[in-house]
Amino acid sequence: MALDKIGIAKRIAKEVQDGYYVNLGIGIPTLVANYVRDDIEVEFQSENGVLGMGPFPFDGEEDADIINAGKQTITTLPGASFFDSAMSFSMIRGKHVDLTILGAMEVSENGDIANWKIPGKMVKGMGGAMDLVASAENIIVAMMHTNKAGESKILKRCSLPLTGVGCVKKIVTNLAVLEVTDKGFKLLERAPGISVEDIKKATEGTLIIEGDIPEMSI
Amino acid sequence: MALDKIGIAKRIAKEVQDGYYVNLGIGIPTLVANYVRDDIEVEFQSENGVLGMGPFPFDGEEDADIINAGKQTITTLPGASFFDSAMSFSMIRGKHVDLTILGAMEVSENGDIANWKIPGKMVKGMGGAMDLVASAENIIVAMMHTNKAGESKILKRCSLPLTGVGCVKKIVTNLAVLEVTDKGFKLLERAPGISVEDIKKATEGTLIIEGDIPEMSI
Amino acid sequence: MINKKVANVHEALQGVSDNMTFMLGGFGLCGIPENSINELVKLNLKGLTCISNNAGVDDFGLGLLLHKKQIKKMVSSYVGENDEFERQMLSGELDVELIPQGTLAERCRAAQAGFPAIYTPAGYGTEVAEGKETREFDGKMYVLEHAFKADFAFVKAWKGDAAGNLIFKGTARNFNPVMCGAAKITVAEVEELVPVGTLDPNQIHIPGIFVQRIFQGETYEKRIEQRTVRQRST
Amino acid sequence: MINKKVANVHEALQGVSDNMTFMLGGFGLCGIPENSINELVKLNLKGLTCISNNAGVDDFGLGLLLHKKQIKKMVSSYVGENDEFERQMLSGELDVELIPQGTLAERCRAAQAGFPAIYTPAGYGTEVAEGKETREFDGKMYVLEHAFKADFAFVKAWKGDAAGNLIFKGTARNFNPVMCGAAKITVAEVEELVPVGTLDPNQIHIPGIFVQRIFQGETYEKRIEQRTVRQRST
Repeated sequence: MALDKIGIAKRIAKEVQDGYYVNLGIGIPTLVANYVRDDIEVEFQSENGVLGMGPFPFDGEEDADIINAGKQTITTLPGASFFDSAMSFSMIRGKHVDLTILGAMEVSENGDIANWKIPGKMVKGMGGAMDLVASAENIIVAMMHTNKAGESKILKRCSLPLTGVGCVKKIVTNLAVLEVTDKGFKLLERAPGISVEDIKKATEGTLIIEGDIPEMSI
Repeated sequence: MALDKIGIAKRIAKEVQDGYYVNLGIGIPTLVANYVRDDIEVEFQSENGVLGMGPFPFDGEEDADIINAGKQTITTLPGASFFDSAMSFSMIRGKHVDLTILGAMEVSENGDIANWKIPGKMVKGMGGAMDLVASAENIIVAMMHTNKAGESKILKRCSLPLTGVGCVKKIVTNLAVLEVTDKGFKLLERAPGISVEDIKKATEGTLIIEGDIPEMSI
Repeated sequence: MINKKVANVHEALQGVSDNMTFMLGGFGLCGIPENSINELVKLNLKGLTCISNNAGVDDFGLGLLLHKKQIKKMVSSYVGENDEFERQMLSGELDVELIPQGTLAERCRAAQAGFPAIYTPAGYGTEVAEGKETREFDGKMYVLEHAFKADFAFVKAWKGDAAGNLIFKGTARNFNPVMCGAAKITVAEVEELVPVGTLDPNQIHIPGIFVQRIFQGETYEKRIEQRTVRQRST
Repeated sequence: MINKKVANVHEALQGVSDNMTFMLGGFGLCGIPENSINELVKLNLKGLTCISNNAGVDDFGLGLLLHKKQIKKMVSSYVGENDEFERQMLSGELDVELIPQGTLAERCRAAQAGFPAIYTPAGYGTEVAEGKETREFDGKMYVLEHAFKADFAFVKAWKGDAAGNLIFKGTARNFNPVMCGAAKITVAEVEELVPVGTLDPNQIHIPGIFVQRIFQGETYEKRIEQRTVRQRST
């Protein structure tokens, strides 16, 4: 069965390692924080100016001055810090953030990503995504494998305006875990109950299948 | 009689206007703070990271962590702030400092200044002087008109390595107040008891003398 | 101490006029200069260019200026959450320049710090870099982005004093500090104006030299855009 | 919370070796990483390149490394107050690159913030700009200066916690914050290591993400270079 958003978040959470500073994008990535192993130390950075984010506040304890990049009220953990936007992007551009997890509308087999604009229809803007993808050495994309019409979002070439070029290394979708390689998308894992054939059908870009493809453990 | 260092400082102090942020160099410029009119509001910035410097501390109240750019122990006044070197030079480079007062070994008639190096002999370094002169719109140079051998330091062209080009606007020496103009050094004022002839003799650069030259009031 | 205190928002906004370029602090609705924005609405200036990370929501923040069609151009990184904005943008009434958030921050800081331009990797290979100079350093490509030029910067701080010193709270800091001193005139509104000398000189986020006018805002709604909470376990 | 605490200066300096490039915070003797410098002397490393605004005095700070001829090259803005330094420099034993103080600060910050290079007006038309690219923006000339590359940054803070968060005191802040995260490994020594959670998140000068190792220094001499006082009027 294809993963739901929580399933994707759970699978990505396994990529988070001890000692990582992690930037989580809006949407599925935000959920990842809930599923990181609790025997490792991780700090979450949000580009609006906070390091050491904690869970959402208890009802009645929200503070309008303490939010994440998704404009959600948050809390901070001991050791947290607040800073301005220039310093926040110093952390990002300066490669101090170890892992960036963000959503995408499309990803292409050379690692391009598109997630900020649908010409003529929707233009929300790139926010911090262009800075993140241009500088992060370790980017995981969380996304649905296909759009609502069933068309693949894992492509030979992106059709939408790009957010960054050649930057995506790993993709976790509702169907699979993929690695971006020189030769195309290498299939690493299948979602539980999803066949290689299912993934082939849902993938427009070049898919590399070598040997047995294990099922994800979540 | 030629001015002494305190006389030069007193004359320069008259150039300081209400509401000015002022950066004082090492040496004579540091003395200027003592003679600024007390009916105006001025804040002194030091490039090592303090705005709102006060007088030297009382004996026994020195703090090794609170110094000026000359490494002297200082105090701060109410409203003062400390900041890092990047922010300090943001103030300077960003033209937020209104007036820069610094010493010089040589000044030339096109406004060049040399004050950081005597090849083969002395190389103390430029410290913040190159940043200051490259960005300040209002620079006053405090200096002796001649060196110990009696040679002019107010020149057609500087002979020493430059600190900045075409940046000096006004010079106060032990003999005169000079303005740097397109045509040369315009003599504005004479030190008390110093004749125009004295100044001519001590000036190698082009000296412009128009009408009666008033004596300084200090 | 050089006194930057003005009596109220009206006095603080002396000199604003049509067709000016403004910087406005805030991220979403967090840390926005509410009092200055409300005064700009009242003054009914037209043809404004606004540099601000976001564009408010339909009925708050910069959304109020958008509704009265006071804004000619927005320079932002993210403009979701605002239907009127989207309508004006897609219809072509509103000119919009979308730029990466880090680029936005650093183009402000460049103006504050006297840098003419910066090289950033953000946006290389995308339409954001179209028509811009690019350059390789150490095998990586960068885009040349220029310092902003603005007439006024409107920022909001938590506490401040008459010397113009500012302290921000939580993530309401965001773009506010980098906009201070990045325009010809910086107007700071604060929740609390404290006596000079009460702020610890070690703990001032923005020294007063970057601020030309400061006033205590009359009221702060501080609206929350996405109230998210967890339940107490019983 | 990611723990950056190490037991002592010995552990903090693991991995340093001959011919490395170091950044060292401080202005004059104010805010210098005394414990790290003393350990570098003890380790007797050779061929070092040191990026530091000043070079200490004859018998304190970087002067100690100079005396043992451990330093091959100094990158500084001001090197007065040090006879041995002047001797080594004039004799050619010591390679010295003098650069404007603001350029020094910003080349550190560029490394911290991921900028490859900056354009600064400082030094244009002087020998500092010789051989460097220059460029005009808006009628003014600028020099292209590159981000530093360093192996270790040694900084000294007033207070810090195991998360690596730092707070500086007075003008002992100076270059320390801009060097954090500007080298491959940043080692912070602090006068007081406080429990995590006791520093106000609003008042942290350098978030721990820029620091790899932190330790409490054993002793601080904090020598004053120019003791200047005024007399109490009686």
